[in-house]
Amino acid sequence: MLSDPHSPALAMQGIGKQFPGVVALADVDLTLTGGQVHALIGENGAGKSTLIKILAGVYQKDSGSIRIGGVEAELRTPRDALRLGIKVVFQEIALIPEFTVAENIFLERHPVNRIGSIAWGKLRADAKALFDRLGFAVDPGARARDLPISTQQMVEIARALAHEARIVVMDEPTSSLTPKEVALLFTVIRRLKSLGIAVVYVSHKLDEIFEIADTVTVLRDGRHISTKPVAAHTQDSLIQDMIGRRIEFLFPRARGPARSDVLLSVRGLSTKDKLRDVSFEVRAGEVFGFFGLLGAGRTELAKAIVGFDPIRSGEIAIGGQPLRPHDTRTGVALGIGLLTEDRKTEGLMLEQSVQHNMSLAALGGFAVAGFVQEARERSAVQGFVDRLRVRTPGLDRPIRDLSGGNQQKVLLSRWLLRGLKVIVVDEPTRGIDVGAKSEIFALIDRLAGEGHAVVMMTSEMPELLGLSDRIAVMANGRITATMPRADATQEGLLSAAIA
Amino acid sequence: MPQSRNLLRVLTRRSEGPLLLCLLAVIGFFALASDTFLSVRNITNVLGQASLAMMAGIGVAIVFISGEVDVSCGSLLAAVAIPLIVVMNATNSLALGIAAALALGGVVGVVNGFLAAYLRINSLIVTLGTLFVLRGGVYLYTGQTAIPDDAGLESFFQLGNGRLAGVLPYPAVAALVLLLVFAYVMGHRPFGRHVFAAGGNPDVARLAGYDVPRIKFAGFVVSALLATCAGIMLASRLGSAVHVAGLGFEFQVVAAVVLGGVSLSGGVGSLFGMALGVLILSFLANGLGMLDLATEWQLVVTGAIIIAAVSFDEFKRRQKL
Amino acid sequence: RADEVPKHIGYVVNYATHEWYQNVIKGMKDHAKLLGIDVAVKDANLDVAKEVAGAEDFMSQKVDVLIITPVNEEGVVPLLRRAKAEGVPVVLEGNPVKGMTTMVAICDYDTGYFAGIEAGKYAQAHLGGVAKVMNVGLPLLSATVLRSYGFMDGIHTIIPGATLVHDLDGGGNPDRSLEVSSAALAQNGDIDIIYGINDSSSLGGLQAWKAAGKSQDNLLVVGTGGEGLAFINAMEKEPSYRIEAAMFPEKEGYTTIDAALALYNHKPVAEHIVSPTTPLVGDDWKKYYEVNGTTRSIKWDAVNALTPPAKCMKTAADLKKS
Amino acid sequence: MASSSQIQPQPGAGRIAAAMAGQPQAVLIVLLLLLCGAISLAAAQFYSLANIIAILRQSALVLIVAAGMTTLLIGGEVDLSVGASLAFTGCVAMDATNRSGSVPVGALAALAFAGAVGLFNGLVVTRLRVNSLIATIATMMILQGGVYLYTREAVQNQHHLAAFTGIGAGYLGAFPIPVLLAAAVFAAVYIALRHTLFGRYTYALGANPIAARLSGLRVRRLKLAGFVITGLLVGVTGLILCSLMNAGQPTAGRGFELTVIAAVILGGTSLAGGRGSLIGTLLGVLVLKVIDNGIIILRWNQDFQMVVPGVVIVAATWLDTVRVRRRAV
Ligand SMILES: Nc1ncnc2c1ncn2[C@@H]1O[C@H](COP(=O)(O)OP(=O)(O)OP(=O)(O)O)[C@@H](O)[C@H]1O
Ligand SMILES: Nc1ncnc2c1ncn2[C@@H]1O[C@H](COP(=O)(O)OP(=O)(O)OP(=O)(O)O)[C@@H](O)[C@H]1O
Ligand SMILES: [Mg+2]
Ligand SMILES: [Mg+2]
Repeated sequence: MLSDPHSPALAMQGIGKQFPGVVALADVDLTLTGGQVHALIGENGAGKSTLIKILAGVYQKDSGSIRIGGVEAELRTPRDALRLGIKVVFQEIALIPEFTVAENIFLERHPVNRIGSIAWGKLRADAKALFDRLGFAVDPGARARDLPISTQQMVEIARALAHEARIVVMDEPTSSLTPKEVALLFTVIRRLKSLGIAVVYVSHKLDEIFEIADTVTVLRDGRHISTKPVAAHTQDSLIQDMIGRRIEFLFPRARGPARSDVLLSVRGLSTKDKLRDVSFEVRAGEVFGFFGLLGAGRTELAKAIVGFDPIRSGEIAIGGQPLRPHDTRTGVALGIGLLTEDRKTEGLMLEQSVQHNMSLAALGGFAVAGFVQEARERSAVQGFVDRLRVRTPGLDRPIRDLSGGNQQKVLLSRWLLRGLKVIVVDEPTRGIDVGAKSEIFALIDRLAGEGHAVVMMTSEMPELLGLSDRIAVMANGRITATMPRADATQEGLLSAAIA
Repeated sequence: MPQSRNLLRVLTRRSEGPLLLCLLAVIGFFALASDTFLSVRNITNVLGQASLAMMAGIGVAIVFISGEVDVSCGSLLAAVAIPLIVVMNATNSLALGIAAALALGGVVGVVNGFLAAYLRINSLIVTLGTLFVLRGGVYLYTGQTAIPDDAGLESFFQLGNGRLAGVLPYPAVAALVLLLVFAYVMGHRPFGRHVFAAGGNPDVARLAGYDVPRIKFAGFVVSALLATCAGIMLASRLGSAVHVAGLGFEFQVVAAVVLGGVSLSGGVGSLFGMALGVLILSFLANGLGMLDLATEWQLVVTGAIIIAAVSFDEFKRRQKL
Repeated sequence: RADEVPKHIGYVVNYATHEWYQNVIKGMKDHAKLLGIDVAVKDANLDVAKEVAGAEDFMSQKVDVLIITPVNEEGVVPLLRRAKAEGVPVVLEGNPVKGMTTMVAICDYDTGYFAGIEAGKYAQAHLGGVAKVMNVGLPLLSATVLRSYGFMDGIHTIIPGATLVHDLDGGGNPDRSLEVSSAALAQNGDIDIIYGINDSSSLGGLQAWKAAGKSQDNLLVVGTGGEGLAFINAMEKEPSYRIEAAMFPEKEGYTTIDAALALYNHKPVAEHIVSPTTPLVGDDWKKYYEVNGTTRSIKWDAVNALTPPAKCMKTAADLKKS
Repeated sequence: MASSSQIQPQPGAGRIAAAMAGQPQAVLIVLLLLLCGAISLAAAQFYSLANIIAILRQSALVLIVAAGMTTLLIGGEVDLSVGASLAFTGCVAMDATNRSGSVPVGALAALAFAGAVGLFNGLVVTRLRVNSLIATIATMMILQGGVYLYTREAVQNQHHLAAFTGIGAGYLGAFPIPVLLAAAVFAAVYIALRHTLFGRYTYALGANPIAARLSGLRVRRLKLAGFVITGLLVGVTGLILCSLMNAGQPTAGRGFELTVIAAVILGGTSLAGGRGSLIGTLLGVLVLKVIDNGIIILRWNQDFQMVVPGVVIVAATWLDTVRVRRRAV
């Protein structure tokens, strides 16, 4: 292929894309240079993923042109994009659940032997070598579905790097990674840069942008707002570009101190797999944060205390009432609910409307003698859509059509609508833009202020430090330290997590 | 020993362990209960009888794994016998007859695959439609009678009725060979893995650059061709194209395939599991017949054992988690 | 010299749960028991592949004689060849097969034919000599097609102007017969005779007539088979159900065992051993059957007194010619 | 917006087509109208009162069970034992009425039996966690065998109660009783699916069982309810069919499950769960039954009763996917 060495690695010009009822992109430009990291940011629903999917051949653009290495490119299918050396890490994790890690890595091209059989040995060895090179510690023989979501995300990243690429696109690659893995990822990205590869980096975490990006393009409402070197931005100017206003406090705190009544008490909790003798109490008005490294057992703890996963021993009490029998129905009835970390498989009903997704847990409250009073349901749902600024063309739209961040808001509203004593949130801001984040933080703050107890599992250290009253650190299924926020430092938390 | 550990993992990961136990239990029980059951003659008989469902089952399992459904095999069994017998009667050539049967089977596979994979019509609907259309077509073409084999070729007779070295029926040999070939393809050729990927997560497969419709299409064609092989064997065993052949065959095959642990939602299953499912049902039918049990009891017992076997399998799988 | 008695007879039946075959098996087992023969039954349940499997299993169990009711007559040709190779004598029941030694069967055409004659007479006496027929048939089997042909031919001997208004496929099932008859009666309700190739078909037709709200005053229903209690019940209670072409399944089973015995002893047997049938009009059934609660028993003397024809007027082979 | 001016609704046919495109059951409605129109033109008997009643009565039998099946499929399960259960239920109903001499007792027996079959299916699926497809194939076998253990031959009507005959063949005013029963079942299930907690939970269950469980839904009990409801509806149909045939027929109901499922999926209900509508099912039943009837009315070879529905099911589903895609783009 003839390509002009002076032309940019990729030039997307005047890209437009419509979905029914939504203009996802209108006249957007994006120009990439080899060896540079180009950040793409914007609110939830701004059109970032849509732009990337056009680049990946998943969606077809309605208008505009794409040139790769100066040559006009036709991207009709993902295969076209792969052939042109475009590798994408998609926002929604995309592994074959039944395949091993190694096989997922080499999905695009299985190594084969002379007679065309898959060379399983080579496959495993190559995967191992790749992980060693990247510094990821993952068993290549493990099945993808058995891995926690953070590991899946790393596998996903490794997959994009397994073959040669000229352009690597990462759509929110760090949304469920812990700081350690983020650091690892950045090392990898720097290596890509040094190889002259152009990188597109999408994230809602602004500090990451400042750390890794060279150039930033901001989208808002599907329109191109600005493209500047990252050095020309401050945090505030970036946010200003993104949401068209300023955010005063990312971690607002309006609530008073926690009260004395214990809403959640967990005593000596152990499960078959991971958890060992976990005990803690959360009071009304308190935000109780959990920190831990990948696989520390936070997700498992969250699932156990709401009654979803079975427990082997221990006592869980909500508002003084024991969670017995140990199931979610009792849990919800006593007033505990979980916002899961895996939105797609454990939260969303993709084909169903925004309204039905949001009202699921609260539906009983809108029913009289078993009949759902839809007018009441609708107005309640509309209330939350307005309050949380959920970007949706309508309440009857299938939730599949919403951007990831907006889906998350709907799922959080599922519990807010229900009204709980204790709300457990596992990675609540995964994939959520700064504006929405501050709204969600304000909400969590208000929930606590209203006397609820909030249990928060998050890998975002700033969130943890900004929002929690107390922080527990988990390692290997045990709580290794509990401390009030005032005593917590990043170093302290990390050292307890490694213990 | 990494090698033996891998083997162990393969054995425990797949769901074949409990199924194998079930099969052994069935065989053990009938060996004790009936003195005619455990003879070479009877066991090879059953293998021959199971071979039809086994051949068709391979194809159905592949389609299931690719995330689609194929229930058209029952009518196909009857339909392919018509070109086979008609051409053979006209030309006195077995090869031409088989070619004609495979041609019809291929066309049906192509139609199923085109409608389901490319036009993206729900495959249950497509193949249910094919099931009806083919059966009706057979009745219309034959005027609801069987077409006898007038050529009387010895090779045609031997195909379904003869035995390799006088022991193993040829249909069983064919089924076994096909099983091994396709188990190899599904486990060790890129195509097989593409099928698993397309069923396991079609979006991912597409993003990985696979032509998912083509993979699914291929599955339907393979399935129809394998059902055609079963149909040819059956035609030889019946010495004619029988219009009522294979009524309800699709139920048997689907039951065996699902019993064998092949998931209806795609991406999961093994051909050996499917084969075990077929064998369990075949030995059960044979053994219950040996016990001289009335049909009604046979149905009741088979139904109960299917439930028991699947819940045992489920239970084992859960324990492992 | 007394006959040698086979120890084991294997019977592969096409559809064991059907009432007709229940009574065939009953006739077989009753007769065999007196002779000290063990009869084992395997059911093909209308599946040709299962039929072959059943016969195969019997051969590996080394039965002395094999009896087969073919699901389809063409489908057992290879089976006969294999049995011959293994030296197992085979008696066929129901349908003739190329290369067979002997078969026990009723004459389906004749059965329909004589019922047709009775129907014609009835129509002359009670329906003003008009015969407009709805045939609830089953094209799937040559035997049932023959019955329908026989019936129309029989009725034509009495009423030459008889017409076949509807020729339906009721699947031999009561519910399907009911459904197709309902549609047919809606299309054209101007009939006065319903003929069913078995009792389920005739009763399905009659129920459709009743469901359409029609009176039975000028209607004649003719059933075939006499396989269970249903026809007796209908003849007792339904004013229009006047004629039944009885086929005596018990007798058929009985005769099959006799044929098996003869084959086993290498005695000469006719290629087609005809089992008797006769039309029953009105209360005639009481001559042949006795009902006790929910079981019926056959009156052997009366049935054995019937003389079957030596040869059928028409067979499946004649169907193919036309 | 250049594109919107291109799809300006044209007057007349274009506008109707555009309106239809937004209607989920558009294809089936058009198909049904076309079928009825074409058959009526060719054979006027089609729209005779007698025939309409015959069609409605046959549709009623299928629709009642299909209503239950729709609920089950939406919840992500399936029941293949309905045909076998139908036959058995008829025998039980007739037997119970014979013994008690009371129609209510017979009806109760039918409902109790079929409901128990549903309960059994439900327990096997929810407690033993057997895939419902295979569990109900097994139940189908057990029932097919069981009915012959229960009765060797058709259970005859020995009670001669007029009320019993009325269930299948009777009228209330101008309407056949089975049709009224079907209408009542349809209305009840329609409301249940659209407007009650049960319905909304069933959709949720089929769409995402984990989310349903996390939201505190009684997942097992919901599934169980789906099976029991389907069972009870089979009971109603069994009773009607038994009355229509005036006997409990162990051979009845062969292939009934396929007809029911074909109608439900023709109506657009997804096999994957979480999606479907009862209106679609109603249309699906009518289309299939009109075809069945039309072939006899037109005096076509009855073998077409297999071919035509096969083609129609595929074609209708294809047209519907095309319609949905066109709207989405
Ligand atoms: N398949 C689709 N059908 C209809 N609308 C869609 C579809 N995909 C995206 N949209 C809409 O297009 C807009 C842009 O969505 P996109 O996913 O590109 O946002 P995003 O910038 O990636 O947001 P996030 O940060 O939440 O991931 C949103 O309003 C979304 O609702
Ligand atoms: N679905 C699953 N099946 C099997 N094992 C699992 C599953 N999910 C998690 N695990 C295992 O349980 C352990 C705890 O994982 P968990 O997800 O609870 O950790 P975590 O602290 O929440 O980590 P993360 O940051 O990844 O969310 C991990 O070692 C993981 O391998
Ligand atoms: Mg996005
Ligand atoms: Mg986690």
